[in-house]
Amino acid sequence: MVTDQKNKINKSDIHEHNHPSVITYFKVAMALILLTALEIVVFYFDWLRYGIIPVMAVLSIGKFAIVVMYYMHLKFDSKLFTYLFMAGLILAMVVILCLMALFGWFK
Amino acid sequence: MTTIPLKLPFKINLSRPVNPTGIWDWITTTDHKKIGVLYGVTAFLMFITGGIEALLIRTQLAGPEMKIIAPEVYNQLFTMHATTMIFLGVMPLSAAFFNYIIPLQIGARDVAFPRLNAFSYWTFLFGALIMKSSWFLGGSPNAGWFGYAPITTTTFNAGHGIDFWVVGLQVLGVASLAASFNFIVTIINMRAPGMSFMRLPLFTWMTFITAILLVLAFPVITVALIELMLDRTFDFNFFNTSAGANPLLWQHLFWIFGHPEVYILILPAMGIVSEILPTFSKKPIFGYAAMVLAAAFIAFMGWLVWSHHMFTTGLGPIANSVFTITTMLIAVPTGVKMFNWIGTMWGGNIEFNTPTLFSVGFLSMFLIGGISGVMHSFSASDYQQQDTYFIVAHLHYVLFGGAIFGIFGGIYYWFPKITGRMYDEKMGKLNFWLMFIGQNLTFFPMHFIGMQGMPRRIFTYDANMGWAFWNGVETFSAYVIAFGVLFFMINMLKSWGNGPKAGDDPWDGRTLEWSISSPPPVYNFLDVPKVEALDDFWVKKQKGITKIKSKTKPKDIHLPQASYWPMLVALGLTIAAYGIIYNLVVCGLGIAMVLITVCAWSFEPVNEPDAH
Amino acid sequence: MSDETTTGLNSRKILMWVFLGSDCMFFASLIGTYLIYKGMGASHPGPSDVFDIPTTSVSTFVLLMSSMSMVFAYAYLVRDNIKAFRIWMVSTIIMGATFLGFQIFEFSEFYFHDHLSPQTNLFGTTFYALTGTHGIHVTIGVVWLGIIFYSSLFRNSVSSKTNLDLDLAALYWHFVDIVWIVIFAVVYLFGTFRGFPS
Amino acid sequence: MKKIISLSIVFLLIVSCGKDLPMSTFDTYGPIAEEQAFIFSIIFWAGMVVLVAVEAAIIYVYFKYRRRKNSNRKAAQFHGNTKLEILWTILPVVFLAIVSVPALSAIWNFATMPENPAVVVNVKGHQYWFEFQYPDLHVVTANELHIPVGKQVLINLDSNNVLHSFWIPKIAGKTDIIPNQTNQMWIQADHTGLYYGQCAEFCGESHALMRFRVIVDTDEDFAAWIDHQKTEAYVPNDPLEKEGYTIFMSPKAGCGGCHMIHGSKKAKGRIGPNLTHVGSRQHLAAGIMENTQDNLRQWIKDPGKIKPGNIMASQGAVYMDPNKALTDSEVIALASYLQSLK
Repeated sequence: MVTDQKNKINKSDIHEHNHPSVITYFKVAMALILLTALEIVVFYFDWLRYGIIPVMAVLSIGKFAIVVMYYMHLKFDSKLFTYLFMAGLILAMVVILCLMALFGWFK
Repeated sequence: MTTIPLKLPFKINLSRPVNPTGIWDWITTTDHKKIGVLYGVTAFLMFITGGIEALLIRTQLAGPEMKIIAPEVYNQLFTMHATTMIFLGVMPLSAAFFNYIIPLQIGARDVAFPRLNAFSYWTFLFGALIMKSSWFLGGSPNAGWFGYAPITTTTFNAGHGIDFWVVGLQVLGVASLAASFNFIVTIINMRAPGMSFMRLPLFTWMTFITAILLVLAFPVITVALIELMLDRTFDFNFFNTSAGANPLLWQHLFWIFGHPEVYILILPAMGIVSEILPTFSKKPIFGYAAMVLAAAFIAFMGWLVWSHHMFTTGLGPIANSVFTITTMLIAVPTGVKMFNWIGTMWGGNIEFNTPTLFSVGFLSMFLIGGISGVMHSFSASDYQQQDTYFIVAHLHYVLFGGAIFGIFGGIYYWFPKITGRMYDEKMGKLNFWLMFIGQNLTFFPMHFIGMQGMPRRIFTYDANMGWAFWNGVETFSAYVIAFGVLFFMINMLKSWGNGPKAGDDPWDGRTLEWSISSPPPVYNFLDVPKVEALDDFWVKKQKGITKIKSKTKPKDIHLPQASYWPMLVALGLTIAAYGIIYNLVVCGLGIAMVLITVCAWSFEPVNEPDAH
Repeated sequence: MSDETTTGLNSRKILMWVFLGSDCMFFASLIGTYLIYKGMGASHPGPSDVFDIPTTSVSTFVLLMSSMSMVFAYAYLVRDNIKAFRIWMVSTIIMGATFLGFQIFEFSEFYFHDHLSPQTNLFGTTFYALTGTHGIHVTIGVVWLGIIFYSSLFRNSVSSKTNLDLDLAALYWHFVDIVWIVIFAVVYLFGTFRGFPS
Repeated sequence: MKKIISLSIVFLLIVSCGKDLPMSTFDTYGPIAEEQAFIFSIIFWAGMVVLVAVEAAIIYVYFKYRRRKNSNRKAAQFHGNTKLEILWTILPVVFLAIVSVPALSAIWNFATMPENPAVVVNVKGHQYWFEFQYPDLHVVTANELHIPVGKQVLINLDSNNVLHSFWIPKIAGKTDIIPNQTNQMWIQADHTGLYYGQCAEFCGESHALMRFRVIVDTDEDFAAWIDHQKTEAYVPNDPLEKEGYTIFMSPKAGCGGCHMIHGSKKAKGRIGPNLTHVGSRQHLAAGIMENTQDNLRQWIKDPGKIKPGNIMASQGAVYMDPNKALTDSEVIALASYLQSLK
């Protein structure tokens, strides 16, 4: 079913020796759970007021980053993948921030 | 004919086309050259329909208070003219060059995903047909190619015209995205050994930058179109002003896409000119690295200027100042490119033929468009120019005098490679001069009447406004352009069949496509070339290294095989698109067809292991 | 066609990353729309009228865990441990489907109980469009993983040699997960945080 | 400043041959349009210098280095010149930095609204006409904007339908009219007279026919005009006008459902233009024709023919229902009544 062509994979594609072990994946998952729990706890700290924005941003970006680095292997793979993805990601953030500025979010 | 039974959850047995002939060859082909020709011919036909729409517009405006075309039809005409020229004309004409030329320039036997390439073509064709079928199905879209909300909502536009526009553009977006994904990967991953990024021909570079711009810009317009589609079909509130929506949302999303789109239109033409000028000047391009950096900088800045299309929408002085400055900055890398082209010709031995005429025409016309662009980058004076014929003049200098001149130059330049025959030089020159004179007499007076207060998108004007004389001149000259294009068509048709044999390297070319026979064999390169320098072919010719006898036999080269699936997936998309307009059940069937055919596609090997 | 590529990287994997970069812009436009319209139009029902953070926290947790399960499946496939691979695949698919179940529950709750439909107000419009698009992404992911699992079960055609097929699906799956991380923070948590001065 | 502007007009005079150009952006009559034309003239002349120089370079190079027959000249082989390239990168930056100073200051000048405007006007964009409300003076009119000469006028722009754009080329550049977002601009006219305006943002089928006039009055004329606008509508005595009045107010024709005639009890609509003093206006149907008996009759007879897609033609009872259609004599009566509303 899956074809011959697809079977011919370049050696460089199999990085299992580079890839982290199952234990590492599990640790990452624990970190993700911890960060999510922190998010939910912080969510009930009403006294943070606007301070919640940086706190939440740090926590979410942390989760985002470790998923991308470990689960999506960007930390171990070719830098090219990082560049291609980051081009879209950074531009996406710039566009959202520009739009928020234009619609008076930071006044 | 070998049959490959596909055991799938849903039991499909379709034999794979093996060495199909005639029309089935064209329908199932995955050869980038054939797809390139299909793209080019289809896009050119669309360009003609867009031209006819333009002539009708100009005819109505020939004099004051004319009543040749009804206002509603006029609005549909200018909407379709712009939509056609941008999405069905210039973009796919550029894509035709990407398809045909890029693998040849980087020394590849095909693109990275041949079937995706075929899919891109069929989606483009069907998208174009969806768009154009609106003329026969109750009227075309009538809100301008920019489709500013809320005039596109059902409250103000109940007919189906806008629906055709919404789904048509989405289908065309899928086509463009598929092609761009393909070319990004192809240019990254299919380069011949030694073809490093800084040895890529400039046309390949411009394609690469264009494709990156496109994959980042099209999602934005797709979201905007989906939002509008949800509004129109399911009564969402994105642009429903009575629910408190702000119509500027559309304008922002549209121009976040729309400004990079402008560079998507012009960068390929810049790339073509950057191939033609060194070839015929017999000189290397002046400042190769600067040319690449300038283009990259233009592409990057293209994301930070979009609100200059919206200076009059009340963004406030801070936003207007910021976007004025960023817009002005784009003039700098554009200037660098202009000077480098002049530097390329300097001291050269320039052949005076049709491709160079179009290229030099490109430089001089694009310069005018660029300067008028700087004029309205100043938001303070743009308050007077926004939505007047001054802008119409500017954009036609950039897109007609720029992009179209570049593309026509490219067609003449690569015609001998693609067909193996030489075009008629005299008729080519006649074509150029008619288009050049027509272009200037049509679009230059628009600067005057724009500053004299004539707004865009008006189907009539009063005699006492003083705009009548130049409008008459413009209409006359628009027909001169049409005659120029007519001579182009005659030239192409005549030369394709009966032109003198061109030979493999008629221009004493610099890049790899000239090192193979004309037209290129199906496998492109018998031996994948080893690249050692920028303009490798030229350098090797200078060193006296000519063709080496190859030991590879053509039959040993594995080529991507024909497939039905790309066309069938595109067909499914088309059915879904019509379903959105007329009947959601049909839409569901179309989506189901897409899912099934995509699965079948992914289970079909690129090459059958046992087939050659 | 030669298997050798210029960069030595697999073309399909490059394609996947370019697609994910492009999809970032897709979600950016939707999130941008949501943020622009936040607080505009009729304010009720609004985020704090409809969201139930504990429920959504659970579904967020499920999606995060499905990502972990996904990497496990991949790790075992690479080591040719097909049995473990299948177990983790099933678990990933079930967790993905559970997330979708939560979303359907949530939508019907909002729709029938809180009377929030896409037609109600700008919040309804932007919320359903954003989370619905994400839900469609998850659905496609579940179907994709399902097809790979089917191939492994009935066609025995999945092995460490074909790990790239799974790798691509996994990349997509994790991407859908990280998009949810952003949506959860921006839409749910910021939407109902009571500390913002009103 | 005027001199610089007029210099740039020289080039336009060549092409316009002294023709009357009622919407020319060079022929300015107010400080805003003047500053906009001044900014344009700066970039225009700067652009001309670049244009001529570079075009000359392109043509020179193309002809000078063309391939000649029977010549063995070889092309010079060089790849670039770093010094030159840096030079032609930095020169434009400096050039643009200089010209941007007046341009940026002008942006702030236009955006700073007058603190004590002489008049405030709320402009409402409709498909396809302009409504002018003077909130402080309690006057509502349509398509003909009266302002006092030499005074700052604050304009609030709003729409309850699609986008429009408010533009008086000789007095000020345009600002868009956007639903759910009230934009502001200010204008000032330094000479009395009649000026042309037009909607500049595509707004539908008859976008081209959405025009208006600005009448700049002396202070006395403006005050008199305001006083007159405040009065109630004329009540007709002439039999023909009276007949028109009866038709206008009749439920069968239903004109009053959309149109306001101040002082009458039956005409209280706010959808169409306020007709209280329609007879005193110089033009009809958003500035597309003179206000004459004949034009008015044509307009009342078939507004959809004169201005396709307008709401009166598509929703007015007398145009939708053939049984209610106006006879020629009714049209004549209506026209004479409306003309009497001076």
